[in-house]
Amino acid sequence: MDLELAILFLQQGLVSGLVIGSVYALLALSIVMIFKTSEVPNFAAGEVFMAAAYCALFLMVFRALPVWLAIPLTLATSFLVAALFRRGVLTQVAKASGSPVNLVIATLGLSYVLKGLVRRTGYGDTPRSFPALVSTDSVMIGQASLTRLDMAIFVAAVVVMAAVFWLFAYTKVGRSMRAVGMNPKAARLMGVNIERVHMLVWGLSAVISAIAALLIAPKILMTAEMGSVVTMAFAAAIVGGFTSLPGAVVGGFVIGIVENLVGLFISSRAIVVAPFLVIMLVLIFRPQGLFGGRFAIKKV
Amino acid sequence: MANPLLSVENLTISFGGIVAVRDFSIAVEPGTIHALIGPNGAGKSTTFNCISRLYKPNAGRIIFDGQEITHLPSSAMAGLGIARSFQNLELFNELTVLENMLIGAHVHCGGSFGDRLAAHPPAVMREIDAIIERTGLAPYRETKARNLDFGHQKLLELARALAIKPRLLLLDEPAAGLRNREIAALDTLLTDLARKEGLTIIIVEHVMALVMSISDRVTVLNFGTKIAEGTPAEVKGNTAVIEAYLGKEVALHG
Amino acid sequence: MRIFGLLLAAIVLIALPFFTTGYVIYLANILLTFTVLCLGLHIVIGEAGQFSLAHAAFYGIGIYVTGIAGTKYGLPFPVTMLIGGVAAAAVGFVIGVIALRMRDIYLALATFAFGEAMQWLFQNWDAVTGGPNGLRIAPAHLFGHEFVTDKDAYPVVVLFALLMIGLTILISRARLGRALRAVRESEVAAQAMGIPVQRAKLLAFGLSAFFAGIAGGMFTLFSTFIHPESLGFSTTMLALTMVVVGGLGSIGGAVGGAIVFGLISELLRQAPSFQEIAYGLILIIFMMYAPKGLFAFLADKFGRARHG
Amino acid sequence: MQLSRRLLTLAGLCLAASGLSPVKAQEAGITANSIKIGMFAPLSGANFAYGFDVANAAKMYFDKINKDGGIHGRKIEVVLEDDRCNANDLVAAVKKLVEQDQVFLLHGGSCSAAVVAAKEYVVRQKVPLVMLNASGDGALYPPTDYIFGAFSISQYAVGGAMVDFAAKNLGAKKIAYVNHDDAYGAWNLEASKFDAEALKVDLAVESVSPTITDVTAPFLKLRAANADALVIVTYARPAALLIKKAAEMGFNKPIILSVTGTANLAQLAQNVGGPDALKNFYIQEVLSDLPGGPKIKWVYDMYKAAYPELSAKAEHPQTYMPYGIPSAMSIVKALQAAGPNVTREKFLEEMKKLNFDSGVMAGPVVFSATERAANKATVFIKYDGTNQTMVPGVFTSRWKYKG
Repeated sequence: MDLELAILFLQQGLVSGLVIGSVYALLALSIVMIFKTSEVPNFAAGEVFMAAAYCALFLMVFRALPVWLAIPLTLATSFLVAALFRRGVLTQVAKASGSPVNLVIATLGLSYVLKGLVRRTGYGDTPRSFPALVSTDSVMIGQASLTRLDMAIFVAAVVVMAAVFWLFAYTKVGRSMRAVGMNPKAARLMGVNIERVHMLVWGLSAVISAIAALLIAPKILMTAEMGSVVTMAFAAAIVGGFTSLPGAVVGGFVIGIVENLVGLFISSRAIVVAPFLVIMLVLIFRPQGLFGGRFAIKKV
Repeated sequence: MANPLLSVENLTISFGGIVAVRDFSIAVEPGTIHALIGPNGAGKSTTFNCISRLYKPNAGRIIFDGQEITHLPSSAMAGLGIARSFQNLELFNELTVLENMLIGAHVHCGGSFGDRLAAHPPAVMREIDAIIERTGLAPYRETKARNLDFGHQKLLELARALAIKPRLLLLDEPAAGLRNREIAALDTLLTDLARKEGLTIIIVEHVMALVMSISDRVTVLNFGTKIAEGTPAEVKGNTAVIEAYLGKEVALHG
Repeated sequence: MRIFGLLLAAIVLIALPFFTTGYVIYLANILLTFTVLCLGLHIVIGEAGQFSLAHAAFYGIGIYVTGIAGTKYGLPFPVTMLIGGVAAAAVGFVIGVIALRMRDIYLALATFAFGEAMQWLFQNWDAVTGGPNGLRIAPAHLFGHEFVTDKDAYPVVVLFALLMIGLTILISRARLGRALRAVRESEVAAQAMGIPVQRAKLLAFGLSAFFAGIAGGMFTLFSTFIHPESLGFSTTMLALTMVVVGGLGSIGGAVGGAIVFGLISELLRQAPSFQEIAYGLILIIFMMYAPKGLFAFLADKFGRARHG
Repeated sequence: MQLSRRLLTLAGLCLAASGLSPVKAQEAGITANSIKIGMFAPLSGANFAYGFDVANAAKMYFDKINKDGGIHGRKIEVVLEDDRCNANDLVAAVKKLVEQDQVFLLHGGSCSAAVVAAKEYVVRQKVPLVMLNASGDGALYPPTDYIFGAFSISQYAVGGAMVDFAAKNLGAKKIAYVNHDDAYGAWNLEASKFDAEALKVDLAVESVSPTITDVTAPFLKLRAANADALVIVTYARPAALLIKKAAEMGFNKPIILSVTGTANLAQLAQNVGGPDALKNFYIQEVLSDLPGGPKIKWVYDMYKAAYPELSAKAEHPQTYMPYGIPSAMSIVKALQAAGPNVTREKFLEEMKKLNFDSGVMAGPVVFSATERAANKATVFIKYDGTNQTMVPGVFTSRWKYKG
């Protein structure tokens, strides 16, 4: 591996890492949003991501709806399904026992149901490509080559992240979401309708996953198993501290870049294990992750 | 002052710059009840948690029965015979009253290998049942802690601490939220424990009636420093104490 | 009431090999192995309240170490299984020292990452684990007798399953069990009662890994081909689901959950196109209407004395 | 009816009522007028596409045989189990078929790594196992008396033939080779290295995980090895990603895709972003004709006739459907040759003598005293996104099993 090649690999690794990392960041955001407000790690995030992609594919390819109609419809359906799942199922589970283990198992149940439904349509078996809305001819940045689709993915992802931050920081809805996350009892006293906020958060999180799916589907091809990319998003969320939105974004880029660099400089077989090693390293040195809040001493 | 069971010397505790307790010292005689009082935020609970080794002090020493315990972990306290109760109830909610008590007697169940394995080691059971009887929890022996009413939960806190068979009992606002009838019962119980059985008690409390009735000595804290100490009567008349509680003007015209 | 239940179970266990086919015995072996695996999870999550998601990794260590000890070094069965259990417990302790500095969700995520990294190691350490091709191990043997068929292995599997259930009951009733439950309920209060909380959590972690290692050893009794594919997160989640659906916090729940839920997923094999949806719905419905698990649900409904 | 009967047996276990095990027939699975065959394939989950229609193809062939009078007057009765394409479930299915359903022979396995798990049990029980379309090389070497497989293709042959074709037809001196880090990958790589050495060609290898999402890293390393040809021996999704990346990065050397990656050619052209990614592109095929071509049209017609409602669905027949025929043919031929009072031993003897051309696969089904892999011949087709042209000649691997 001479120096000149190493520099090429480095540039390409960074560029590709940022592109795939931006999608991991979006997914990580959707996971952290739910965890911040309801202490539930959403193990169905991958399947929501997959089901949204198939919903869009179904509308666009098999119902031949125009793009400007299919995408909003997909986002709306994702929002509805997630909000209904929160309202119909998780509220009852929380009321029934409220222990986090039960809530996690309920989200696991959702992931199996979604995977089963998509597979029953029969479209989940052979890999399918999603019509790319942006051309895929390549562009050079330094020595790294990139397609216009990649750049579109990166830009769109950053825009969505900015929108989420804006919503959380400056809007009334965002403030009520953060309040519910910090102290549900107090938020209720301030007149915040807890249930409505949870539905909103789950719906919004599904919309973000759907957007991530629409961005990445043309690039990574669709199968019923594409939800497995969520493991990378979980890694990103953990690295970022699992309770911080900016952390999730940084975590996403870190995992995307590490995945590429490990593939380039160590071995392709190690790509799969890289995120788990990153998680263990981060948690050993910073148990609360890069951006996570410090451990509050338990007030006795 | 004969040799004290517990002496705290120049204790200073600060949380990131804010000094909660500054250069605080007390000495507690064996078999006496020593009350720590003062307005909210005076540093009572902080001192209490530091004595029970939950917090690490920035400076100062804590000596129990001649042995320095400043740097021991809080899990070592029960072994030395120091027991504590919690201000806002840290019961084992999903477990029954009996099991809460058995865990209280944890340090006494380690005798022989047989004791370690037994679900109900006989010797320990006798002592626990005595305490259960004494604190009036007998009817609730098999009830889960979370199903008890507030009064009985407070009693269980105390009973569980007594199961350690302590030489020093640290009580953090045991009377808070209790009705008068329950406070009276607590009064007789604590005085019997101290007077008849020689148990040393340090109590942090706001219910002045109880403090004045059972305490041998009272220490008053305000803004983290000791402003008065003495018998209940002495402390009652002390202007600095009144001022700390009721503010300046009243003291002038009073 | 519970005595009747135990008696019935004993009759079934003894009668099974004489009246049913090898397939049913194979199923029984798998269910009993999963019972021991679930007991391990019961100790670390049910008793000590530490949310560990690395269980399949310790199960894998148990299988590989037992298999290799038997095949390469020719050691007799129960010895190989104990070595497997101890090896898994040792790794459990090491990981516990690091992971137990973290709490709740971070502990779950750190153990999840460790479990996935271990599965990658099983998949790629070709020299030792045979990598993706899987590893063929010699049948377990004891005093010259080789355990080849399922019916050979069955009595030993039952023996060790009962031993491990007994051990779990022993631990749960003993001082250690109470200490673990105290840590689960309130660490600060447990500390005040003289319980060294970190050491108790570490012990729970090591014990749970030991149980998983023993379950791995039991697996090598009736199966001589090990494939890393079944030693990842899906197996951990299956065991966790069994413990939660059975009833988190009760031994009867862990054992019952393993048997009942293990049968459900075998029955679902008969309805291929629906099984994923059915499995998902079962989880959701249980979590909504039987949060304390199947056995608590049955006990409340029929007023029988509670299990465990 | 069949489903509820099975449920009853297993429910029996739940209620702890111990159902009596059926009395031993004089030869398991054989009655005066029926031969019971126990079939297993992935009927659900991620690998549904690799086995579902392959099992249907085998079943429809047996139905045709039954209509033509069966075998020596006996009808073939099939019991089908879902093996979920994983080791534990496959072994459970096999044990149920052998001990609960008392089948005469086992006919199943589309997932190689899982079917290898059943080898020990099958050999011990002395039950014949004829695989469906799994290459299952792990269970074929060393050869046993009871297991026959690789009716689609042996993975060793897949890898070796690709290198053979790239070196001989495309004159490649340096080959970039991408495979998976799973059992398939290990077997095809072993033979490829063997052939590469024989042909004095060097191999740059990248092993990737089947769930890889970003192929930039492995592709760049292969390009850096400036190979004359890119040989892709992966499943369909990673293969399409690699071809697309090659087009994006202006890779203009020939690309050869193995049979494991050609899930659905029309879909492939779409997945790689259009025909210009396939300017210099070959696919490896094991069927005797182009998919849907004249020689194997009868298979697709039989499928439409046997499964009208299935063939109406978009995804059916699945790509690997015809691979179910040669194994079914072999079973029927061996049963016929074994005569009216057939036993497992006679059936196995006849299987070892088989040497016939199924008309469906590129090469004949050839077994012998030491050979258990049916098909080792592959053909190559130049594919530009719309039409396919067969490259003359049959390609295989020099790799031989050394005992």
